[in-house]
Amino acid sequence: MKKLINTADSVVDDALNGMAAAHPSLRVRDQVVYRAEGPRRGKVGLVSGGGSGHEPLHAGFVGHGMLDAACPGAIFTSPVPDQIIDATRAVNGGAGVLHIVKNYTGDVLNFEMAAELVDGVQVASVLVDDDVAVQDSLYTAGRRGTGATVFVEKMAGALAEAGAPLARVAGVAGEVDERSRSFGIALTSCTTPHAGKPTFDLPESEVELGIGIHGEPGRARVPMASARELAGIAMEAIHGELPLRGDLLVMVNGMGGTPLMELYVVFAEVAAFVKGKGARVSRSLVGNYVTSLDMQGFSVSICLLDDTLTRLWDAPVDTPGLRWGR
Amino acid sequence: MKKLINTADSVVDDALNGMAAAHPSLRVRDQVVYRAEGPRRGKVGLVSGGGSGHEPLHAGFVGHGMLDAACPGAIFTSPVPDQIIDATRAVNGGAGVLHIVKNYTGDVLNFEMAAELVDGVQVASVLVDDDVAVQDSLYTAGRRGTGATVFVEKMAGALAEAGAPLARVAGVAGEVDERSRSFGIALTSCTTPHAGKPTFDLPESEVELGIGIHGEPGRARVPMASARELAGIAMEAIHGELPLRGDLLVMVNGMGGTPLMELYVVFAEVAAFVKGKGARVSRSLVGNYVTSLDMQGFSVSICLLDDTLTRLWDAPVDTPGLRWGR
Amino acid sequence: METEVFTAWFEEAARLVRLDRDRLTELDAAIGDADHGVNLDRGLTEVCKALADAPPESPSQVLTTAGTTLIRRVGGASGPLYGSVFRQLGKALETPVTLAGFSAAFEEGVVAVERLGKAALGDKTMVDALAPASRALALAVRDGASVREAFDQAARAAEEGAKATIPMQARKGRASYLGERSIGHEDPGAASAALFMAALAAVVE
Amino acid sequence: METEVFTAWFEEAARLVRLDRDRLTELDAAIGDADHGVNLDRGLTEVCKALADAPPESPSQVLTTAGTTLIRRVGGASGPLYGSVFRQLGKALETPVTLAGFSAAFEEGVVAVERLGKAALGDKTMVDALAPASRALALAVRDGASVREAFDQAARAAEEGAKATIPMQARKGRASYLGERSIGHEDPGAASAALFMAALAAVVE
Ligand SMILES: Nc1ncnc2c1ncn2[C@@H]1O[C@H](COP(=O)(O)OP(=O)(O)O)[C@@H](O)[C@H]1O
Ligand SMILES: Nc1ncnc2c1ncn2[C@@H]1O[C@H](COP(=O)(O)OP(=O)(O)O)[C@@H](O)[C@H]1O
Ligand SMILES: [Mg+2]
Ligand SMILES: [Mg+2]
Ligand SMILES: [Mg+2]
Ligand SMILES: [Mg+2]
Repeated sequence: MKKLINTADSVVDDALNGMAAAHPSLRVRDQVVYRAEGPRRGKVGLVSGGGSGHEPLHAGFVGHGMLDAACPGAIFTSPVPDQIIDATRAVNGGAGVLHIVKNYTGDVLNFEMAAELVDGVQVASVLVDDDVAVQDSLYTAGRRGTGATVFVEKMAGALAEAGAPLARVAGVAGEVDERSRSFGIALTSCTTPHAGKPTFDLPESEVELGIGIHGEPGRARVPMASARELAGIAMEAIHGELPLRGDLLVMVNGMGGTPLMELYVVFAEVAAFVKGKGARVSRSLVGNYVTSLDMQGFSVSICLLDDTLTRLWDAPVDTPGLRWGR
Repeated sequence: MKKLINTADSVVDDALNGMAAAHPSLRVRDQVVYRAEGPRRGKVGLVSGGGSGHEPLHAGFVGHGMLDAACPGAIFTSPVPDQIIDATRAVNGGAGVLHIVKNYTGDVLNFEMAAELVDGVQVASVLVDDDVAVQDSLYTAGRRGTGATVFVEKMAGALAEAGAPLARVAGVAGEVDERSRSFGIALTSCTTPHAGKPTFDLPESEVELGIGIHGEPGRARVPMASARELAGIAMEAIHGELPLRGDLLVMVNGMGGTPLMELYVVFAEVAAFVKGKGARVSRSLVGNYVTSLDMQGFSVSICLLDDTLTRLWDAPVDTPGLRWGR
Repeated sequence: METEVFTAWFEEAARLVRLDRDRLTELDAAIGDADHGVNLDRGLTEVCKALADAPPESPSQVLTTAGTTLIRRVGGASGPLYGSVFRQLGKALETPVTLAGFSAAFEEGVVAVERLGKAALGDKTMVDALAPASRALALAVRDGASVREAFDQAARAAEEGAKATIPMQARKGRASYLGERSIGHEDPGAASAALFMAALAAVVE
Repeated sequence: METEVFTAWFEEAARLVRLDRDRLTELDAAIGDADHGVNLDRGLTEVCKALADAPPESPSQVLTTAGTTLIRRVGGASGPLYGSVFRQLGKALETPVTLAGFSAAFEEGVVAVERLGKAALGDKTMVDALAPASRALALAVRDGASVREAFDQAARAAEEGAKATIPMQARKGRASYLGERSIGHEDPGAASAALFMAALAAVVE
């Protein structure tokens, strides 16, 4: 394994220092990333967080029109309650705080503990669970939170920025999650700095279907295929749970080690599939947004837009990872 | 080799279709990427281009405040004169066209031929040659054009958008190039779709110093080292040719297969080096901007800013690869 | 059982986890995200530091300090889960500590995890090692076994419980995403739970 | 020499380059960017298509069509460079084509590349294969050799010239970035130039 790091133990802090140095709009304190300008009186605060290794998620989405604070944990390990408590207190502008939590046991437990322990702040929380690779049943921890987290953070952020009350922001955040689904395919495993070798072995001839964003192996393995076939597999899986119709927000997300050129090749196939179903690509994102360290592969995330959600998506955003309108 | 492609022969066209599908602000015609709205009367047109495989460069920088057209060649192969001629004619708003050419024999020859053959359009051209890994001597083809291309395209684009005449735009473009230097380090080789295997072999224990953006091997090989040491090597190489002073624009660029987290780790070291030299990081970019397919590694590019260049950098830009201010 | 025994328990657990850190991480790589060994190693190092910095006065304090530190430093699923085992155990433990008292308090700790994680025996989690250990302790108490025998039996039960997770299909936590592909691998949390019980058996000898 | 011979030349060159495509690309991988074989293969396929679509009337037309097609379809350094060799050769070639006339025109083509690429003998480029070939042709003409002998000697000279680039340090093109590390590898463009000359020798037999 070759990585641009100093030590496996310092990588998260070193990267946070780099973010602080690169983005004057951010402040890093006690492993929490904040907007430099601090909370705005009367605005609902948005706090998210999760294991590191998914950059730009979450810290790269802190800024105007999106998050107020992000709590990065160790690599692939959810943050601890202390971070979440600090963040929740710090971003509270008096209108309460929304916790945006990806549906993983660790994230859920730590955010729940924090929500119980923080007092004097009104806290609501939304669970993101968009990954159709996992059946949502009694026999699993439920669908994982992956790409749709970007949609939820962006749209809830826009609504909070517009001054909506906590209940409304939480409600729309939940709605965005319900209207979104994702599916991911890996060409290679990621390698965590501590483990130093690939989390799973994947031969040159095969790909892993329905992978998570922590190097969890997927549900199945199939022979390597063309971009068209792989995009088709992902889209059928999504279409099966979320029949495509009307205006769509479509994200083709890179897992971290896949070049942009290949993501555009995939996007062309995804767009063709959408057209074939009589739906329409109304908004799109192509690039690395919810990554899994150096994994090669992609995920597709789709949200069924309506006028409100489209307006919220188009609203100005100014973060290191997502920026337009200002 | 596993890549998200359909065929090695179709990858460039497939990716262009994806770009067109993802970005309504772009039009793709005869392997040239244009702004959808077409040329603006009286505005100097900016045309760049080069081999594909460096995405988002160049096509990702077509849009308001930056390029008017980009000519993507085959992978790592400069475009042909026909593309450049079409682009030059199409973007001419009557004020002439600037060719932004990276200094490689192929790019230079094809742009030169195009400039000779296109008639009725006033053409100026700027050569980008910022890579300090190559000595600029009689015994080489001269310094390569790499990361500084982004700086030149952005600042010249802002000036053209502001209505400056061709001579002025070309002059400032040249100035930006003169005030910029870059250095790149690879942890792995890239793999071209046609070759199907790494362009060069690099053992787990070594890194390649002073690599180009086409998988050209570098000038030397050294044992793998910490992010601090590798950033130091790159910065010393740059500082040796461009003594760091005053306000700097600093880009830590990923080669395509390196996760953002690692780029931030490198940025922290680069920022510390800059501080140590008594200079200041005034503006920065961290991410994949001038890539080399799936290569793992980074390059640092630095430009000595002055008030004019800072204003041009801050001016609104709206392209798939770079966006702010609108 | 004196306060020192409980401090020694976590020092020994930290030592065993450090030794087995890579094995735990590899177990987690197979059906999770390859961080369990790293997480626990980090957490137990912090626990030992906390216990050294402010030596607790009572067994109960050792356990609540350990539990709180794990919650504050580990993160992930195992941080809150192990944290609540030890916090609950500490809360319920009365001084002087008798074997019967420990057994009853330990059962409360296990129940706390089951509640927090909504996990039951057979879900392929740490519960599959902790619950059998608790049961073994209770039986040992009933049979009037010595402290040493009791903890030996608890350690053996935890170890067997961990191994018994191999054929199970995970229904909780990250491994559940794998569905049937989770079968055939030992659960990392169950494996680390067995280390905790082994550490306890070691320090009472 | 008739028009058909020149059309056959490019068909044979296309065949040889296709056969050696991977070798050329590997030579380019060692000191360049691993695309030379792919570039020329693409270009010569287009040349053959162009020659088939609109069969030229004269040798000169075959060569200018080939040169123009290479410029329009190849890109990179080799597209314009090979393109100008053949375009210049075509411009200078008079019908009926005699060996002496071809030799003189070919020399003009080589000079065109040297000028465009600012490359001289010893810079480790295609010039190191093309110039010796041109010289061999001139000598053959002087010595009254047959067309067949002349092109055999030109092919041999090009092949030797290509091999002679191995110990050279590149001063032009991408390979020059490598400095001393360019020593020890055959220049891909010189290697492909040798294929062009071999193809010519083959079709006049
Ligand atoms: N719902 C749950 N109830 C009980 N134990 C659980 C639950 N979910 C996970 N675990 C335990 O946690 C272990 C994983 O811990 P760890 O890898 O540190 O956290 P994460 O899964 O967040 O990476 C599993 O092996 C399992 O024993
Ligand atoms: N300045 C030059 N003069 C003559 N020939 C050159 C020059 N630069 C490059 N070449 C030739 O071009 C070959 C490389 O061609 P190719 O790989 O197709 O283009 P690129 O280098 O743009 O990838 C080199 O091997 C060399 O023979
Ligand atoms: Mg984890
Ligand atoms: Mg090339
Ligand atoms: Mg884990
Ligand atoms: Mg080449």
